[in-house]
Amino acid sequence: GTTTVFAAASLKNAMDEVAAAYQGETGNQMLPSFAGSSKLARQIQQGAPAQIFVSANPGWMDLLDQDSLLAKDSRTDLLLNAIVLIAGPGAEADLAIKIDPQTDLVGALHQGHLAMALVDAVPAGIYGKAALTSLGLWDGVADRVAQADNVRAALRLVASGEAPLGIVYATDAAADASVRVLDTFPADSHPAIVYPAAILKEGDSAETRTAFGFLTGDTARAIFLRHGFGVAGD
Amino acid sequence: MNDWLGPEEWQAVALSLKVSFWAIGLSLPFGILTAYALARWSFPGKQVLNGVIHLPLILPPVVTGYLLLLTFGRRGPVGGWLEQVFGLVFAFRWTGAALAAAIMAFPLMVRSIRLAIEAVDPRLEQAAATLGAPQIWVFATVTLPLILPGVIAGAILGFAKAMGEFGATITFVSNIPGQTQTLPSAIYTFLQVPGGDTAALRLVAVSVVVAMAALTVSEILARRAARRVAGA
Amino acid sequence: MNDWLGPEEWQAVALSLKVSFWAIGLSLPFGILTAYALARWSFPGKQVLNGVIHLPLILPPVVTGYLLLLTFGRRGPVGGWLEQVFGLVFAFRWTGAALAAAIMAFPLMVRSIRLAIEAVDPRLEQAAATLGAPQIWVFATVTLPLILPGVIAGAILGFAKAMGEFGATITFVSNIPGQTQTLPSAIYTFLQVPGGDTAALRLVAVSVVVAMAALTVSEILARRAARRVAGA
Amino acid sequence: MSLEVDITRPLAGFDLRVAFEAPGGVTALFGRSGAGKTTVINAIAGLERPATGRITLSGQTLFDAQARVNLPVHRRRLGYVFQDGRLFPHLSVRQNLTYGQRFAPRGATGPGLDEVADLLGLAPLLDRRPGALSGGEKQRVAFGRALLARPRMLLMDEPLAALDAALKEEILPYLERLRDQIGLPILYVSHSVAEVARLATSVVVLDAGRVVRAGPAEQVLSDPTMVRQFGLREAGAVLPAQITRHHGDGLTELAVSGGRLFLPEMDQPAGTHTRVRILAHDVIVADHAPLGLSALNLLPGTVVTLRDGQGPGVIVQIQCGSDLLLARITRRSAEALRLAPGRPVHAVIKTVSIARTDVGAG
Amino acid sequence: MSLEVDITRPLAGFDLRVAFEAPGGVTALFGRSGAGKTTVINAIAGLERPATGRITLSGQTLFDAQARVNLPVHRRRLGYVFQDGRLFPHLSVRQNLTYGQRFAPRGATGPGLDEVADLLGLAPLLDRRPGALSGGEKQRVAFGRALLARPRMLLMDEPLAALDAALKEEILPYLERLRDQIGLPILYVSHSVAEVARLATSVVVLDAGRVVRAGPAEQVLSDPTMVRQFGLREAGAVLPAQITRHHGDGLTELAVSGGRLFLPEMDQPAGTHTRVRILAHDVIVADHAPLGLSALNLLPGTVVTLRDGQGPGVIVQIQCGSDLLLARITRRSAEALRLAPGRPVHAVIKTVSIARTDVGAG
Ligand SMILES: Nc1ncnc2c1ncn2[C@@H]1O[C@H](COP(=O)(O)OP(=O)(O)OP(=O)(O)O)[C@@H](O)[C@H]1O
Ligand SMILES: Nc1ncnc2c1ncn2[C@@H]1O[C@H](COP(=O)(O)OP(=O)(O)OP(=O)(O)O)[C@@H](O)[C@H]1O
Ligand SMILES: [Mg+2]
Ligand SMILES: [Mg+2]
Repeated sequence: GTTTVFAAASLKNAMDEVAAAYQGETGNQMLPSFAGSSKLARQIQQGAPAQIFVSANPGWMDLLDQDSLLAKDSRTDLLLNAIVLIAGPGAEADLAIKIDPQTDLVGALHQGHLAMALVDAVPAGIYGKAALTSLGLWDGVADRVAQADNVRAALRLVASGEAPLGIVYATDAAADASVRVLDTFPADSHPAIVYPAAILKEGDSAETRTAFGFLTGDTARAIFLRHGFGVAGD
Repeated sequence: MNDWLGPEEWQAVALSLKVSFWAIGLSLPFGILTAYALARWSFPGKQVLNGVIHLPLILPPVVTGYLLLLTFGRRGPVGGWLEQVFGLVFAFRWTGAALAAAIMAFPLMVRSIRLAIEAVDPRLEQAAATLGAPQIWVFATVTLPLILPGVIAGAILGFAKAMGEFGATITFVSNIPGQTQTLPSAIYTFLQVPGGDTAALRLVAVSVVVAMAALTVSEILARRAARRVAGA
Repeated sequence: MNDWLGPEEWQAVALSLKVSFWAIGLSLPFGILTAYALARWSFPGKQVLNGVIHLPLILPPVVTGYLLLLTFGRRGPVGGWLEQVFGLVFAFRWTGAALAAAIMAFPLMVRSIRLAIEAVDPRLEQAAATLGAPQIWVFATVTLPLILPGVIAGAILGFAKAMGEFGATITFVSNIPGQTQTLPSAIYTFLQVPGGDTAALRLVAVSVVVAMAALTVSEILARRAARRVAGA
Repeated sequence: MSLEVDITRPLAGFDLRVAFEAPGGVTALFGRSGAGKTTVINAIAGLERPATGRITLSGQTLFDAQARVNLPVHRRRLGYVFQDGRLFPHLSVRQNLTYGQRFAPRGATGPGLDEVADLLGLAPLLDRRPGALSGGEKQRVAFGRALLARPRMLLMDEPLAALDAALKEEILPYLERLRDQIGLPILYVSHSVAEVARLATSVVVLDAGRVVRAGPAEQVLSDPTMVRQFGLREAGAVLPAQITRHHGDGLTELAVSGGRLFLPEMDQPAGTHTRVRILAHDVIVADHAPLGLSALNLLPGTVVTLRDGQGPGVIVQIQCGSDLLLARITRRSAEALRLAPGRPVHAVIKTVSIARTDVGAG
Repeated sequence: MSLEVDITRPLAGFDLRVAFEAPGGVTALFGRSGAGKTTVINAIAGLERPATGRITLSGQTLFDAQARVNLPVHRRRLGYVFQDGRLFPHLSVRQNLTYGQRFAPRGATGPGLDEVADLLGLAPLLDRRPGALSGGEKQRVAFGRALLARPRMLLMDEPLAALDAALKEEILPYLERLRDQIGLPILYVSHSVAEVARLATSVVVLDAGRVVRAGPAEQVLSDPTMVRQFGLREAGAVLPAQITRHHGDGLTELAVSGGRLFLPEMDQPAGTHTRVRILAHDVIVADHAPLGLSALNLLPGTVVTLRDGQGPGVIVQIQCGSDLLLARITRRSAEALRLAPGRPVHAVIKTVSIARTDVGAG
């Protein structure tokens, strides 16, 4: 059989590996469909033929929960992530910044822009804004923030040098050699960055349970870790 | 070559071709009809029809995708009815991708064809009528051959659009490899992850090659059709 | 009305209008020139030019946006040069949004205009030449008036596309409220968050109204231009 | 077969208001440029909609503003040869010619493609496209196309204007045959009085959107008050005649009411009734029967009226038998010959002055 | 001002190969439908590119295949009246007419808009669009438009075919004036021998893409071997003449080499040199000077040749003074009069037979 997993786009590399491992182990297929969490959630609301949903933020999962579309008790926080401040070729080469309420972000930008994902819409952006706000830095940089439609685009802005600094997931930053991480935002400066996973009520079956178990199991956990994610419960 | 693209990527290429082909093939007659109606008839609600056709161009594709999802989804009013009555399912099938592509390409197709129709000298159609030809025959034997370059242009423009369509498609039918993952969705997915850029570039190259081939063929066809009209 | 949309949303509406207006206004002459070249001249690399123009239609908008970023960004070869020589900056400015919109709309514009040019009877242009008019004057006084419906159609199609353009724009110039946050970016933003649907719908309504108005005006203009040609 | 037209069509700067009847045969619609000929013919074909009025063909209503009848163009089955050709540019000459064939009712007879192509000299052009034809060639294709659709009536808008004299000479007899043998009624727009005189059985004269004269061709063409419409040079009389003999030297002898005429050889057998048009300026008036002249035709008669024209000319109406002949001569000659109503004279007409174009089948 | 053309242009199924010279004045390009007239005129205008050859106008090379010269159309300044009108549909009649004005060189003179509009009867139509014109009206606008561009030469492709006789009569003298007073050379394509005879100073006869005869109008038109080209009915001679007197009764007396002629009143003053075309079928041959005839013109002469035509006709060439007159009579008459070379005869010609169309300025 085949298990369709709706997963946030940023999980592609890791999920592809997990799916391959799953097939190797069970002979069954795990078919991931990657898109923005908001799209996937709405599709699930419209009866998408998916069995498992991995969201990039809890909000959409909450919504499905309210609509009673999740299989009972299946929801779990699958992954953790962190956001980091990165610098690219557009910033001074020896720039070093520690994130605290005194940080002179605006000065470090040199009239340039701070690349983030959409601060009101995309999880990475929401987390970033929350962190900056709690550190009291948001108002200073608000009008220097360039919001990309996803975190990869924000990363690309920094990597290409168009924006000197950016705020992205640690996982993305780690995989791109042309940017360097200046600092990680303190975990308490923003809500926990979790990727909840759940079985969908309509897709609940023994096989789905198996697949879900694999997803939350040790093999998958190792893969996720290798891709830089934190794993809940660690 | 087989090493160059993975099987999933080949699947995406094949699916995109299939989707675009059916999207344009099936919507072309409607496109011609609509263009003809807009160019030659006057009827109440003509402006509204014209507006509705252009909507997919105006709205962000995501919005079109959502509207499709709400309407043609399994739980949507039209989608549910179609499934019950005809067993025709769009949601999360390649057929849905074709529907999305067709709707996104429709305004481009209609505009091209309509312009061509408006350029046909109605006096030639009159001449055909005086020879006893009923309107439908006049259309098939005079109007249609004369607008052929426009129809070809419209179809290819539509095909190109369908090949590149992404926003509405991924919103409507998701991004399930082998089922609804078209070339642009695959490109999108690669762009979302670290290290996916080269894979994305490969797919971009494929779509450029396919579209350029279609374009070249269309130019040749259109030129041939135009030369026929010019005589010699 | 002012209560209905927030100030930021009004800003987005105004910005989208501004961006689309300049995008189409400035690219229209190039569109006409390109269409004319493709329709009437033959030169080496014509097929390549034709292909390049169609690329934005074929490629996922994100890719186009990214290519724009690499080319016209401050560190891009063209962008850097333009900044140094003309002080013209696209990156993170509304000018960049206009550039993106213009490039995305260009193939639609060119196709419309080209079809119209191909429908002009070259014998009329010949007649003008025998009266002593140089080619450029013939173009301005004979060809251009005759293709006006096509130009209007192309411009409005382009305008509609520019109003709805999102993918390339946000990739190229991001979303900076008041500077580069266009209507579609705003709509997209609302759609990303649970419960943002009604706000998105309001903006969709605005963009539909604007585009329909443009469409209606264009229909009237095109019909008037066509009637002039038909005589009476 | 009779066409009745009674319509109005007001345009800015031009107001059309015509009523006439085309009783079968060839009806010529004659009038100056801008008189409204094309407008009338378009209304009959159904291409323009009159404001008010009726058009009927053999009892069938084609258009009736009051009864809201407006038969669609393609159901009228009127073959239209347009003033501006209107060939289908994407079809070959052959395909243009045969376009209407499939819509011809099964019973309809008429010439076939080969016959028409031969007649019109189109055989070598059949595989060309209209873009590669000369002006005259296009017009011939348009004519053949209308004919092959087997229409109930032909509408021809200056069909021969673009053709050279020799081609006209070849096509005119064919139109006569259509009229006489096939009985195809034709509404024929022309500027050429010669063509009209040769072909038309009826003539409708239009002027500025009004019918100024309508009636049988002989009457209208011989009407001295119409001289201005047709032009002085084209004034003349049309005489009914009957072929009596074919002579060995290539002359045909005809009987007219006032005597006999020698004409260049005609095809029709002795006994055939025909019409002869004698232009006023081709008639010489003599006060006696002259001898030693190359002119073969002498008709004795009596002067009926003298009408002064503009300039130095006088139109003399001469009663020859039961027919009226028109002669245009100088006032000086009229005075020298002391012409006055009642004076007996001889009309001298050269045989070769009566061109083949001026002799029409009955 | 002289135009020299020597070009080839092979097309599928039609091979054009012409060389001729248009020495100024009006050169008529005469030929049957499909002979290649439009092709030649297009090549001169620069709208079609000959395969090989040269075209020069008053020494300026317009086209030279070998030297790779091909002057762009708009720099040739040749006014072209197209066979198919080609009015600008989006411009008013006025705008169509004045389209070329701004490109006329400063020094160029010629008639103004008002004059042209009056002449062509376009004044009431100036604000219409071409779509609202009749066929003849369109053609008149096309003529006016070419004229107002002040060209160095006019190319006219059957410009009068769509016009009625009365309009032709109004426009022809105007063309004569262009030729004589303004000295504008004209290349004139026409099927009408009458028009050609009236206007042309030179004639080039085309047949199937070849020049079969070219030369001064009098010679070509009076050439009995060309009868077949022009059609029997149009055979005739063109005589140089000089106006000697205007009589009170509306007649004008002219001197020709063989005697005097009376013609309907002419505008030109006594002394003017002009040309008179006398159609062969309008000439009666008498073996004595007849009396009591309404025909005023008697020219004594001697028979030069007799040529059998087709049918019952004979073409008699008569030496009248230094000119050759053609007469077309029946063989029967020729025998009755015992006509033979050397026999003295009288040519009888009606004054009114010589239509105004057949009298041309110098
Ligand atoms: N749309 C229009 N509006 C105003 N006047 C018009 C319109 N169409 C035609 N006319 C006028 O109507 C008159 C009759 O036109 P029509 O074409 O019937 O003439 P015609 O007799 O066929 O002339 P021709 O012999 O020159 O072809 C003309 O004076 C023309 O200017
Ligand atoms: N593109 C072409 N290919 C082949 N033959 C052509 C082409 N264009 C024209 N012809 C032929 O060339 C010949 C001359 O055409 P042209 O138009 O010069 O004739 P014309 O003398 O102007 O005739 P008309 O008096 O009928 O207008 C015609 O026989 C025509 O069929
Ligand atoms: Mg007409
Ligand atoms: Mg021609």
